[in-house]
Amino acid sequence: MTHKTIRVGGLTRVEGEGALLVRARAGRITDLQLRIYEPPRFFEALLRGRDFTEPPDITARICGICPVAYQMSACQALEAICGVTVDGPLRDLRLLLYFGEWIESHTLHIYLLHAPDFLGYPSGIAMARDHRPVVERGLALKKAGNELVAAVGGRAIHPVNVRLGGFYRAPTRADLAPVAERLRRARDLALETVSWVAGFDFPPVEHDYRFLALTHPGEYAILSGTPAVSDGTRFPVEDWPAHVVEEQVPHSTALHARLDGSPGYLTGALARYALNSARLSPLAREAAASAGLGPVCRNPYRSIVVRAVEVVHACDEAVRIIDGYTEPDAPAVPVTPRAGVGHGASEAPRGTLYHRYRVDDAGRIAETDIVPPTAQNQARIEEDLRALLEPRLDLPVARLTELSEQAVRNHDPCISCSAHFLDLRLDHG
Amino acid sequence: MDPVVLDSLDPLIGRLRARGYAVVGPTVRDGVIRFAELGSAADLPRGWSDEQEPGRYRLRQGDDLVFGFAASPDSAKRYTQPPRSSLFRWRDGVAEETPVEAPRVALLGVRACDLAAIAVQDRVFLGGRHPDEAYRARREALFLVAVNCAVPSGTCFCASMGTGPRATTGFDLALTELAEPHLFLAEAGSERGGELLAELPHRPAGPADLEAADEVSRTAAARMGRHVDLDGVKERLVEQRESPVWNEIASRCLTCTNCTMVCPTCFCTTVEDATDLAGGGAERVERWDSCFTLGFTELGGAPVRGSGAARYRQWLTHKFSTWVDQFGTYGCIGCGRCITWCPAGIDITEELERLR
Amino acid sequence: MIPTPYRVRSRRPDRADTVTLTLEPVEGACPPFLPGQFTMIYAPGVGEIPISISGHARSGGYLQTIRAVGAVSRALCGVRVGDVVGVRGPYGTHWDLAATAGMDVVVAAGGLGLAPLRPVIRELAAHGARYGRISLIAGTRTPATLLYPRELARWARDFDVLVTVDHPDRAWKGPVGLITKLVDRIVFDPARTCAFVCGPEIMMRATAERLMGRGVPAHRIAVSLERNMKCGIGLCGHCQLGPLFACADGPVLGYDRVAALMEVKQL
Amino acid sequence: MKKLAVWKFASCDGCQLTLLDCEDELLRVAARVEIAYFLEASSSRDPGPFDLSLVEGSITTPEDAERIRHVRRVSKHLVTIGACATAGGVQALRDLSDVKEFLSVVYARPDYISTLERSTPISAHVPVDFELRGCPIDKRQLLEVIGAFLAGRRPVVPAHSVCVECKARGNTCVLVAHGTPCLGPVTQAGCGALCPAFNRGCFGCFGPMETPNAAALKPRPDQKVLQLYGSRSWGQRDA
Ligand SMILES: Cc1cc2nc3c(=O)[nH]c(=O)nc-3n(C[C@H](O)[C@H](O)[C@H](O)COP(=O)(O)OP(=O)(O)OC[C@H]3O[C@@H](n4cnc5c(N)ncnc54)[C@H](O)[C@@H]3O)c2cc1C
Ligand code: SF4
Ligand code: SF4
Ligand code: SF4
Repeated sequence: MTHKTIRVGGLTRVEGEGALLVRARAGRITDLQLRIYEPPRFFEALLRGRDFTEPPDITARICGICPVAYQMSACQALEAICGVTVDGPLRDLRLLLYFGEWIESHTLHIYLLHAPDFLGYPSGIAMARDHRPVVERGLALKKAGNELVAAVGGRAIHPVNVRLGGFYRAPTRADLAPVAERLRRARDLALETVSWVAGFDFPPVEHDYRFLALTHPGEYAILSGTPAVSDGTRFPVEDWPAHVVEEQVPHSTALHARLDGSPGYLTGALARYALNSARLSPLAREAAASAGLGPVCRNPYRSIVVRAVEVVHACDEAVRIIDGYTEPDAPAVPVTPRAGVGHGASEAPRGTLYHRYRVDDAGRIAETDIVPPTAQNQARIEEDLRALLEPRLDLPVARLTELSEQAVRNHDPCISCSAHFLDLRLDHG
Repeated sequence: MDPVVLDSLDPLIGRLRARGYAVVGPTVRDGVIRFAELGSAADLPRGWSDEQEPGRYRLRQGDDLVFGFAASPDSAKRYTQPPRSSLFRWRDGVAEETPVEAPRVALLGVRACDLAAIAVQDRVFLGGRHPDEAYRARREALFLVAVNCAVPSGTCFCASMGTGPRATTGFDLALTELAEPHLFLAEAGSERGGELLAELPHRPAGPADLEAADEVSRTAAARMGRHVDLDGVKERLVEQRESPVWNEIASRCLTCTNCTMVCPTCFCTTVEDATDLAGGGAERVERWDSCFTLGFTELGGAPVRGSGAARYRQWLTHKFSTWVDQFGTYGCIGCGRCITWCPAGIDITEELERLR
Repeated sequence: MIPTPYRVRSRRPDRADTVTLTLEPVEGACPPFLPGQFTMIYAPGVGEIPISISGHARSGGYLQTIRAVGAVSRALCGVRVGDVVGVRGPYGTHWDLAATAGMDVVVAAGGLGLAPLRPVIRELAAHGARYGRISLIAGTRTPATLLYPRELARWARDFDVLVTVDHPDRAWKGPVGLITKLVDRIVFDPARTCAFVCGPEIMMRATAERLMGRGVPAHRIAVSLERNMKCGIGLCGHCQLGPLFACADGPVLGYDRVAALMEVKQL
Repeated sequence: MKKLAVWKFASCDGCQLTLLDCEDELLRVAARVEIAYFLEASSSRDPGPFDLSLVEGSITTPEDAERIRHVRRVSKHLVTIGACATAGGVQALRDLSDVKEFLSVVYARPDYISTLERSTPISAHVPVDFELRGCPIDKRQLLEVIGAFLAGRRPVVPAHSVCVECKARGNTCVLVAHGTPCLGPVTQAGCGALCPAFNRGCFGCFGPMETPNAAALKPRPDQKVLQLYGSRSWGQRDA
C-alpha cells in the first residue's frame, strides 16, 4: 500500500476541538497536521481598549479547564506594570487557588482522559463499569481540587474572587480548615493514584525533548518563576518575546511557537519535572521515586505518572499552606494604573502560560499578547506523531488512528486555549 | 417579676446557652450589623452605629453603646420562615414528611418593630383555617430578648405605625440600654423570661432607672427618620389603583425583590419540585418568593401582573390595604428595611404620600 | 402540606388532551367534598396543581378532569391505572346549591369550566324537582374540545342545554360565537335566579355582566376564580386578587365581591 | 436508556466541564442516561439520534452553522448551556446598539463590537428547547435541567434577579452597604449570588433577568462596571 491517509475528525478526550491529518506515500509521511480548527475568539483584540483591571476575568474565559492560570499570569503581568508585588498570605492564597486547579485538571486528565488509553476503554465512564472504585477515587480527588478552587475563588470554573493585587474577600482560617481536612484525605488518594498509574504498561519510547518551564529558587515553580530551557538557557520573563516567537502555520487557527529560532520544544508536566524535580515536596519526591521516575522523564506516555506526582505535590503543599495560613490584613493591595509594559508567566497544568500587556496611563489596555502552552507544544506533538507513525505505516488505519490519538493525549493539549489568539479571519473558501 | 438592672449581658448569654439555645444577635460583618451566633457579649457591636437612608447603609462610629444602631437587614423572619426548607420527599408512592428543623434559638436584640412583625406573621401562618405547623414549631423554639431602640435610623417609622420604639408585648425579655452609668434595664414578658431573669445577677430597678429607660424611648420616638400618615390609607390605595403614579414608580423600580426579601412580614413563598436524577426519588422544597417575580403569578404561561407597575402596586397595596382585609392588621410595621435596602432607593413612605 | 397517596382507579380519556381520573386514597376513604371544591394533585417529581373535583365515582373516589396544558397536567394526564399520585384537600369554597332551592338556575361553563360545574349539574339532573327552571349553557373552542358530550346529551333530556363553539366543523349545527349570546336565548326569572359561572376570566365577566343586564343581581351570580396556586390554603400568597385569596376565600365567590376587582387590569 | 450528547462550538469548554465536575453524581447519572456522544470525555462517537443534546459555544463559522443544523436534526431536545451558546458569549458583545439603556451601564468598545459581529447564539440558527444561562453554568442547574428533561417536567430555573438569591444566602448587599456597583438587580439568578458573597458586584454572567430595568441602575459616571456579556435582550422587556 503506497498511499495512506489518516484522518481524525474530532480528537476525543482532549479539551477543545482539533483534528489530525496524516498523509503518507511509499512508507514516508508527506504531510502531518495537528489541526486546531476550533474557531478563534480574538481575545487579544477584545482586550484592546478595556480597563487594565479586567483581564483576569476576561482571559479566564479563554479556558474553562485552567482559568486560574490565565488569571494568575494576567495579574502578574499587570501588577508588574503598576509596580505591585503580592506576597505573604495573599501569595499563599494564590498558590492555593492554583494548586486546586492543578489537582482538578490533572486528575481529570489522569482518570477520565488518559488512563482509559492504558486500560482500553473509550472513556472514564466506561472504565467505571469495571473499575468503579478506581474511578470513584479519581472523582473524589478531582472534587477536592474543585473544592479548594471554590473555597478561595468562589467557584470551580471561572473563579470570581481574583483581582489585581489579591482578592475581593480573603477566606478566613475557619473557611479553609474543612478544606485542609479534605485535602489530607485527597493526598492519600493522590499517592494511591501514583502507584496505580505507575503500574501501567508504557511503550518504551524516549524523545530527546527540549524542555521549557519556569523555575523558582524556593519552590516547584507554578505561580511565578524564571523561564529556563533544558539546554541551560535561562532568561527573565521580560525577555520572553526575544526568545519565543510565534508564527502562523496554514493548517491551524493556533500559532506555532519557536524557541530561540527553532520549533519543537516541550512545556508542561514533563518539562517542569525535568527542570525542577528536586523542588518537589518530600512526599512527592518519594512518590516519584517509588514510581520509578528518575530526575528526568522523556517518555511521553509516562507523563501520566508525572502528573500524578504533581497532584501529590499540590495536595501536600496546599495542606502545608493552609496549616500555616494567617489571614491577611486586607484582601488585596491597592493597585493604581500607570503606563508601561508588563510580562507575566505561570505554570498552567499544561505548561507555561505567558501574558504581556501594554497599558496607557489612563489604565487602558493598548496591546495584549498571550502565549498558551498548547500552541508552544503543537510542533513538538507533531514530531512525536511523526516518530510514532512512520515506522508503523503498515498497521491498519484504525489502529494508527488510535495510536495517534493516544500520542496526542500524552501531552494533554488544551485546544480551547490555543485557538483564541489569532487576529485573522479564517478563509473558508 | 419587676424590672431589674443588669450590669453585663454575659450571664444572660451564658444562661441561654446553658439552656440549649444558640444565642443569635447583632455583630459587625462586611461593614453592616448582621445577626450571627454570639459567643459572648464581646461579639456585640459596641461603639458602632449606622446611617440609613433610601438605598444606602453605612456603618459609623457611634456612642459607646452596645445597641446604638437601628434595624439590620436581618430580621426574625430568617428563623421563623427560613429562605429554603424541604417539605417532603416522595419515593415509590410514599410521602415522607421532612422533619421540621426548629433549632432552639435565642434572638438577642430584636426590636419592637421585629416583635410586631412576628405578631403579624403569627396571624398569617397560625390564624387561618390551615395553620402552618412548621412555622409553629420554629416559632415556639425561639426565645426573644428584645432591646428597646435608642437610636432609630433615617428610614425608621415604627412610631407612626404604632409598633415601637418600645417593646410592650411579645418578648420573653426586654432590655433598655442606659448610658450613664452603663446598665441594662431588664423586664420579663413571659414566665420563662421571668425565671431566667431571676437566675441572673441583678438588682431591682429604682425609679431613676425606670425614668431613664422611659427617656430612651421618648427620645427615640422623637428621632424617627420617617413618618406615615395612616389616616384613610387603606381606602386611598384602593381608590388609587389606576393612578399614573404606579407607572412612574415602575420606571425607577428594578423589580429586584430586595424590599420583599428584607421585609420581616413578607411571607410569600413558592415551591420547587426536584427529582433526584441520580437516585430516582423526588423532593419538594419551599423557598422565599416575591410578588415582584414574574413566575409568582404565572397563569396559562403568562404572568397576571406583567408590568412592574402592577407588581409594585400589589406590594404597596397589600402592605397598607388588602393585608388589613385579610389579616386585620397592616402588613408593614415601620422598620424601614425596604427603604434602606432598595438598590434604587425607593421610599414607601414617600410613595404613600404621593398617592394621596 | 404533605400530599396523601391516592391510587388512580380508572382513567378515561375525554377528548384528545383531556382525561378524567378516578382517584382513591391508598388507605382509607376520600374526605367529603362540596361541588366547586378542588384538590391539589401532585405528580411525583413534576409538580402540584389545583384541579377541581368533577364528581364522585360510584366507588367513592374523586373524579377529576384534567386538560394537558403544561408539564404537571401533562404528567397527570399520562398516568396509568394503578399509579400513585399525591392529593391534598379538598379545599376552597363551593357552589351553594342549598340556597338555590326553588329558584331558577343558570349554569354557564366556558371550556374546561364544565368540570368544576359537573357536580352541580349532576345534582340538578338528579333532583330537578327541587329547583325552578334549569338552563345549562356552555361554550367551547371546537366541537372536538367539548367536554362530556354524552352526558350533555343526557342532561338535555332533563333541562335546557345549549352549546356554542368558536370554530364549528362541518357537522356542527348548533350556535357559533360567544356564550353571552346564549344568555339571551335561555328563559329564567331574573328576580329569582341563581347562576353558576365557570370558565376563563373574560368569559365569566362577560357572562355575569350579561346576566346582570337581564336583571340577575350580582350576589346571586357565583363565579370561580382561577389563579396560580402553590399551597392551596392561603399561606403562599400566589393567588391573591386584591383582598382575596382565590384558594381560601374562593375559588367560588359571589360576583358582587369580585366584579370591581376583575375590572382592574393586572390586579 | 435515554441518550445524551454534548456538543461544543466556540467556547472555553467550561460549561461541558461542569458536567464532569458533578463528581458526586456523574457515575449515577451515567447509570441512568447513556452519555452517547461527548468528545471531551469519550472516544465513542454515537451517530444518534439523541434524546437530549447539550450544546456549548457560539456559532462563528459557516461550518459550525451547518454542524448545528445537524445537531438539531439528531436531537429530540436541544438545550444550550452557557453564555456563549445562549447569548454569543464573551466573544459576542454585539447587538448592543438597539439596547440603549444597557449601553449606559456597560462600557463596551465599538471597535470590538464590530470585530465580533459573527459570534451568534445557537437560537439564531436552530430552535432551542431551553437555554441554560451562566458563564459558566451552575452545576446544580445543569443537573436540574437534565433531570427535568428526562422526567418531562419544567426545569426549576427561575428568571428573576440575582438579588433573590443574594438575600436568601444572607449576603450583605454590596451596592447599598458599600456603594459597589452591582448588576445583580438586572441579572438572572442561578449562581447563588456568588460575587456579592465575595464582596464584589455582580458583573452579569447569567445575562439579563426577566424584566431588567437597566436604566434604573445607572452607576455614577466614575464607577466602573465590568460588563462581559452583551446580549440580545438586555433592554426592558415589555410585559
Ligand atoms: C381552583 C382551580 C381549579 C382548577 N381546576 C382544573 C380542572 O378541573 N381541570 C384542569 O385541567 N385544570 C384546572 N385548573 C387549571 C390547572 O390548575 C392548570 O392548568 C395547571 O396549573 C397547569 O399546570 P401545568 O404544570 O400543567 O402547566 P404549567 O407548566 O404551569 O403551564 C401552564 C401554561 O403555561 C404554558 N407553559 C408551560 N411551560 C412554559 C414555559 N416554560 N414558559 C411559558 N409558558 C409555559 C403551558 O403551555 C400552559 O399553557 C384549575 C385551576 C384552579 C386555580
Ligand atoms: S414594608 Fe418596609 S418598612 Fe414595612 S415592615 Fe416591610 S420592610 Fe419594614
Ligand atoms: S449585592 Fe447586588 S445582587 Fe445582592 S442584593 Fe445587592 S444589588 Fe442585589
Ligand atoms: S454574581 Fe453575577 S457575575 Fe457573579 S457569578 Fe453570579 S451572575 Fe456571575
